[in-house]
Amino acid sequence: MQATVTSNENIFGSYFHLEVAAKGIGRKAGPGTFYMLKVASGTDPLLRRPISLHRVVSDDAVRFLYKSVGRGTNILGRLVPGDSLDIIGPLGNGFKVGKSVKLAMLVAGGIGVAPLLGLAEHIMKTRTDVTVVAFIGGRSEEDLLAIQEFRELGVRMYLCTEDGSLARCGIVTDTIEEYIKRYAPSGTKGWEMFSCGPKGMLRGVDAIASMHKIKHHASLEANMACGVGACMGCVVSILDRKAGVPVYKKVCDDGPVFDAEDVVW
Amino acid sequence: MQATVTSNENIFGSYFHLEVAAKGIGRKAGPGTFYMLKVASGTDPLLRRPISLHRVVSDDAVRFLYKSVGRGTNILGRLVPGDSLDIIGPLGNGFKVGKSVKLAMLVAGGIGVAPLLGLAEHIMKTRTDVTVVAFIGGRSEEDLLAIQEFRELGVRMYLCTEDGSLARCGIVTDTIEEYIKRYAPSGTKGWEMFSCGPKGMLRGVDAIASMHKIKHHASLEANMACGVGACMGCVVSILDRKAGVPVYKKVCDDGPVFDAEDVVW
Amino acid sequence: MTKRKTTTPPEKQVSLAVELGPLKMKNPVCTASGTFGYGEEYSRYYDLSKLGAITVKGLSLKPLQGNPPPRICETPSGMLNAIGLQNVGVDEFIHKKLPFLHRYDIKVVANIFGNTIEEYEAVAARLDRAAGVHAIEVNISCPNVKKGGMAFGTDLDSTYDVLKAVRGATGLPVLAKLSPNVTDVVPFAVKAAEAGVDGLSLINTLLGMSINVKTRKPRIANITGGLSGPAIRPVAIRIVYQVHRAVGLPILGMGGIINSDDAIEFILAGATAVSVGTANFVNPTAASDIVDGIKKYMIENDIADIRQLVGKVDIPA
Amino acid sequence: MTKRKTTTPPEKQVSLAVELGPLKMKNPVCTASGTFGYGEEYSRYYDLSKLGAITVKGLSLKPLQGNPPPRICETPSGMLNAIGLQNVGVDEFIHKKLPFLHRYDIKVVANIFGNTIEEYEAVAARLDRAAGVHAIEVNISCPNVKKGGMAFGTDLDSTYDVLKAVRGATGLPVLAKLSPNVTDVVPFAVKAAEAGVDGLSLINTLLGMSINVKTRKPRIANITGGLSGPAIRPVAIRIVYQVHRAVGLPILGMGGIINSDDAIEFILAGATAVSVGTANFVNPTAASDIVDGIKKYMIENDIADIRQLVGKVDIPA
Ligand SMILES: Cc1cc2nc3c(=O)[nH]c(=O)nc-3n(C[C@H](O)[C@H](O)[C@H](O)COP(=O)(O)OP(=O)(O)OC[C@H]3O[C@@H](n4cnc5c(N)ncnc54)[C@H](O)[C@@H]3O)c2cc1C
Ligand SMILES: Cc1cc2nc3c(=O)[nH]c(=O)nc-3n(C[C@H](O)[C@H](O)[C@H](O)COP(=O)(O)OP(=O)(O)OC[C@H]3O[C@@H](n4cnc5c(N)ncnc54)[C@H](O)[C@@H]3O)c2cc1C
Ligand SMILES: Cc1cc2nc3c(=O)[nH]c(=O)nc-3n(C[C@H](O)[C@H](O)[C@H](O)COP(=O)(O)O)c2cc1C
Ligand SMILES: Cc1cc2nc3c(=O)[nH]c(=O)nc-3n(C[C@H](O)[C@H](O)[C@H](O)COP(=O)(O)O)c2cc1C
Ligand code: FES
Ligand code: FES
Repeated sequence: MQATVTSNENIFGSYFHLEVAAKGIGRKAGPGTFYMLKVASGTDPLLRRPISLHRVVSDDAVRFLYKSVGRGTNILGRLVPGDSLDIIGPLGNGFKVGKSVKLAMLVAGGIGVAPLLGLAEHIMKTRTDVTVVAFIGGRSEEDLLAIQEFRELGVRMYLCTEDGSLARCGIVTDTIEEYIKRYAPSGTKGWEMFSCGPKGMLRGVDAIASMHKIKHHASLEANMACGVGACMGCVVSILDRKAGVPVYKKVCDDGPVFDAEDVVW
Repeated sequence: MQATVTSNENIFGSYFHLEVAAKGIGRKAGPGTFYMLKVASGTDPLLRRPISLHRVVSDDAVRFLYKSVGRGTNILGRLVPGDSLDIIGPLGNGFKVGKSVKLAMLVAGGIGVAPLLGLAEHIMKTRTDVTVVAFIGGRSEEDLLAIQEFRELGVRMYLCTEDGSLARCGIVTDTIEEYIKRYAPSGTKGWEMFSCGPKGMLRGVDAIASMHKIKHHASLEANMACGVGACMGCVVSILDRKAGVPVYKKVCDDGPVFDAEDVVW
Repeated sequence: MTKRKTTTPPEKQVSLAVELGPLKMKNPVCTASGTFGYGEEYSRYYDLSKLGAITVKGLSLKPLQGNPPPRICETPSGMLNAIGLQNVGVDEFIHKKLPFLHRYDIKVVANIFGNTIEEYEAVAARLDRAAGVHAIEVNISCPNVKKGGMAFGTDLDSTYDVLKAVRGATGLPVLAKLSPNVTDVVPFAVKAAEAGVDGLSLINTLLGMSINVKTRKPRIANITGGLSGPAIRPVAIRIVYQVHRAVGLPILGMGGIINSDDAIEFILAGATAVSVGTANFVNPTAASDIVDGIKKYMIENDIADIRQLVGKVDIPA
Repeated sequence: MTKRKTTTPPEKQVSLAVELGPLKMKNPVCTASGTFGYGEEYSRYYDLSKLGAITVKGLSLKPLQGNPPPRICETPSGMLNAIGLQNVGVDEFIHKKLPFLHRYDIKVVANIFGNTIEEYEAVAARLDRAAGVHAIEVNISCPNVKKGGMAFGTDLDSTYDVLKAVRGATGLPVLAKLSPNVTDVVPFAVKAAEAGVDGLSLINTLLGMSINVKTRKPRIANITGGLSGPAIRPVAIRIVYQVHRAVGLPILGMGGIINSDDAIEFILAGATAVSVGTANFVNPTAASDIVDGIKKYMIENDIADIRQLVGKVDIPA
């Protein structure tokens, strides 16, 4: 569908907020779903780029948070309001917040925070019975994103940076472990983790989740061609519980969110 | 070289004026030379597009007149002031106005008028001994370009449109023949033609020129890859007078202006 | 009796129907194997009945897991893939995937492959009995699997043997999908004709590779992969042209078709019908848009029947 | 004696020198035949001494007119050309074009071709005696001429015979430019090695075609042409990788190199040096920029000697 860029703001460093409008674009967009963006009209770059829903603005507008890291996202960075952008989506399963959840632990590494803000917002709006806490890590001060928005939502945050330039010096697993040490003794029943970030981080988070028997929903990334389940290009190895063997599942279609316990890291 | 777009105006229909600035870009630009423009930064479209010098604005700025006809020129049409544009040139031999010229007959078909305005300007500035007349033809009223500029220069014009929507109904060869019928009886000594336009038109013009023994300089077009004489991609068949046989000459390097008498049409 | 005058001219009627041998399609647009799943994925974007045919992902006798990721990467105006023919297997296809396609007025081409001639034969035989399969496309040109695939397609005798076996196993129209990764496709096309196939699918992907200079690793885990997309179109057009001149079989042309002009380019080169592959990924409605675009081209250029254009590239004497 | 402390570290020294067999180049960047004229054209854009070598337009015994226009057209991320090897002939090259190159501290590779083995031999012999020619690249892979060119390069025996003849006619380093338009380049590389060449140039253009759907005519007069540019890079990388693994000869890699990352991709795949072709048209300073970019990559990645990277793509066990 042809969306119209309503704003594209370089928030700092290589991070941008992009807001687009198109009839119905936000209607069925659940937290953790994503869109495929065609950044240029020619055949180079050829493929669409997957970008997560950051925030639903309205039925007809959504917001993205993206990092300019290569050719495609660099071109995105040059969009100006009024430009037209070819988008498909929302795609993917998104985060599902089960009935029994009491504490939603959102775990973000760097740009991985993108889908988690929308998740927080969604939970706050639809589930007053759930407490949301966010563990946000990044390389440096400027890689801690969406802090202001989480604050406005009233989400309690645990921040850390690898270089110590802001908040705690360390990685996000440290802050989670500390949190657990502090609060788990009174029980982790109803605790679930929702994470997005670099693979190494997700694996580390999952080790903690398993140890403490906390259900962990991880949003994964993969190179994508179609984004709709047709090409089989984006698979990850996931344990098939019934068969007891790993099978290839599609990140675009079966995911991007998987039960982290089943992911063959 | 990286030039900066200072204006890019859709004058009407699919015609645009593009003005760019870069140190020295206009310095050595003779009338009839051209530039190679890289319209997009990626690899598609890959090759540069040749566009003639329309007018020298200053040592550091030139103006183009172009028609949006396909992928590359469509992309050009989207440039806005401040954009950067990768340009090489001026390239090619350009029009040479010999010492003995008394009457310069400029003959343009459609967008072929682009290099001729600069030629008129050049002659008026450097050769007070030469009279300039322009024969300008186009499909329809809106394809008669640069009329205003020629008028400001004080160039006498003979206009025609194929559909009769403006001026005479007919093709440019008709107006030339009429002109010759009227003025040639008092001699065509010192008359030379300078033409640019579709191949069919150039050939028609050349037939008249030969008949009346008027020297005819025609600016030709060809698909180009390099624009600098390295690829041999842009050749046209030109009679080698010494050898008496046609040889392939490069439009970019040996041309784009050729002695029309030698062109193997 | 006086004839009635029509005051407004009726919308021009153009005929898009084509025949790939015995396979009749209402228009020349098909989707390429491996780029359209089993149809369901793109049915959300338009009514599949719009298309002439769809070709489903390559089917093998048993389900296959395919290659480890990363399986794809982008290249200039193209992409590499080494899916490794992950698929549900022919039986599950017939029982779980095929019924969905029954809803549509569309021809279904089942793309097949195997590690041995017997496997090809067995898959073809099962599809022969399945309701709603209209043709079999035999992939002997997949660059991404060790055995089978390209090993068959780059040897003249194996090409003949596989195709002959499949021909014997089914009464359905059989298309041979030949490898472009050979010095000259024509002798393979001749062999395919001798084996009795009804048409040729040209081309499969070119064998390629890409290395990430930061990590110094191949960009896809399989090291090499198949190059598809607009980048390869000039190679595909050349092969379709060469084969069409040399061999009498109808051709299903593919390789880098993005829009209707590209489709017409293939038809002019000699393709009777075309398959849209990588373009589906870029634009989910690509194949449907191409049907519309071909119709428009025909109306604008006064082509009453698309078959008039097949092979009609204007070669100066 | 106390050692002096350096307070600022000296600029890192990196070595870019490479050897293509006996051909020593101060850096691995060369220009591809047919894309750099005879050097003069691009000397306006930078000092040619910056480059490791230049390869000049293919030379034949007699001057050649080449193919009729149109000779080139653009394709997605690439271009087709059918220049048909227009050139001034070997004698005029030696007398009129070569002296210009004497001004530069650069290796000159003369690309040659012929219609017969004898012609190849004769051209090589003349160049052998010319001052300032440092190597001969034997083109047996041009897709744009009827005789010679690809006809030699797609037949194993002819490949051997031509190369052997050239080898016998000159003491200069000889590079064989093989055709990518074959099922498997490796046997050709083996033949070339047997014929005693010093290195391999890979790849020449892929055979392609394009049709203008408005005029329904081929976009180039020769009907088919050679596909070059980024579009073909994945194919070129794959071939360089395959040949490097199989054959001991040093490789001059080319095909779609646009920037220094692309050049390094070829080196990692197994090229000792690289040629920049179509990129010169897009950006006249491309080859020079690539020298700078390689140096930068080496400094950033702590590569002291570019030869350390040759073939060092990291293939997981
Ligand atoms: C489901 C999903 C959601 C995502 N959400 C966001 C988001 O909200 N914000 C954001 O900044 N980024 C997000 N990403 C990552 C984003 O897609 C990549 O950063 C982007 O594709 C890079 O493209 P490029 O052309 O700039 O980089 P290049 O490195 O030039 O891209 C080359 C190719 O690799 C692919 N690629 C490169 N990095 C990635 C990656 N991390 N994941 C998938 N493909 C990649 C590109 O799509 C392209 O095909 C998401 C990825 C996925 C899979
Ligand atoms: C020396 C010279 C000077 C020119 N000056 C002007 C000018 O001042 N104003 C102007 O509007 N046009 C001029 N042209 C024509 C202009 O170059 C083409 O209109 C333009 O290249 C079309 O590109 P496209 O991508 O829009 O069209 P497409 O048709 O999509 O182009 C496809 C390919 O064909 C080439 N091509 C298409 N048409 C032409 C053509 N007429 N001449 C050469 N190559 C072509 C393109 O460069 C491109 O490589 C000139 C051409 C030449 C050779
Ligand atoms: C992701 C992907 C998967 C493919 N899988 C198959 C396959 O299973 N069987 C087959 O015969 N061809 C397969 N192909 C090849 C396509 O059917 C087609 O021949 C090729 O991609 C060229 O067309 P295109 O450039 O339009 O994509 C696949 C191509 C892609 C890109
Ligand atoms: C216009 C043009 C002319 C060429 N002429 C020759 C030639 O004369 N001899 C030759 O061996 N290769 C010739 N080639 C092939 C190139 O040297 C090179 O192998 C090929 O273009 C791939 O590299 P690229 O993609 O960087 O251009 C030519 C290529 C082009 C584009
Ligand atoms: S991206 Fe195509 S199946 Fe997931
Ligand atoms: S465009 Fe390359 S020689 Fe003229």
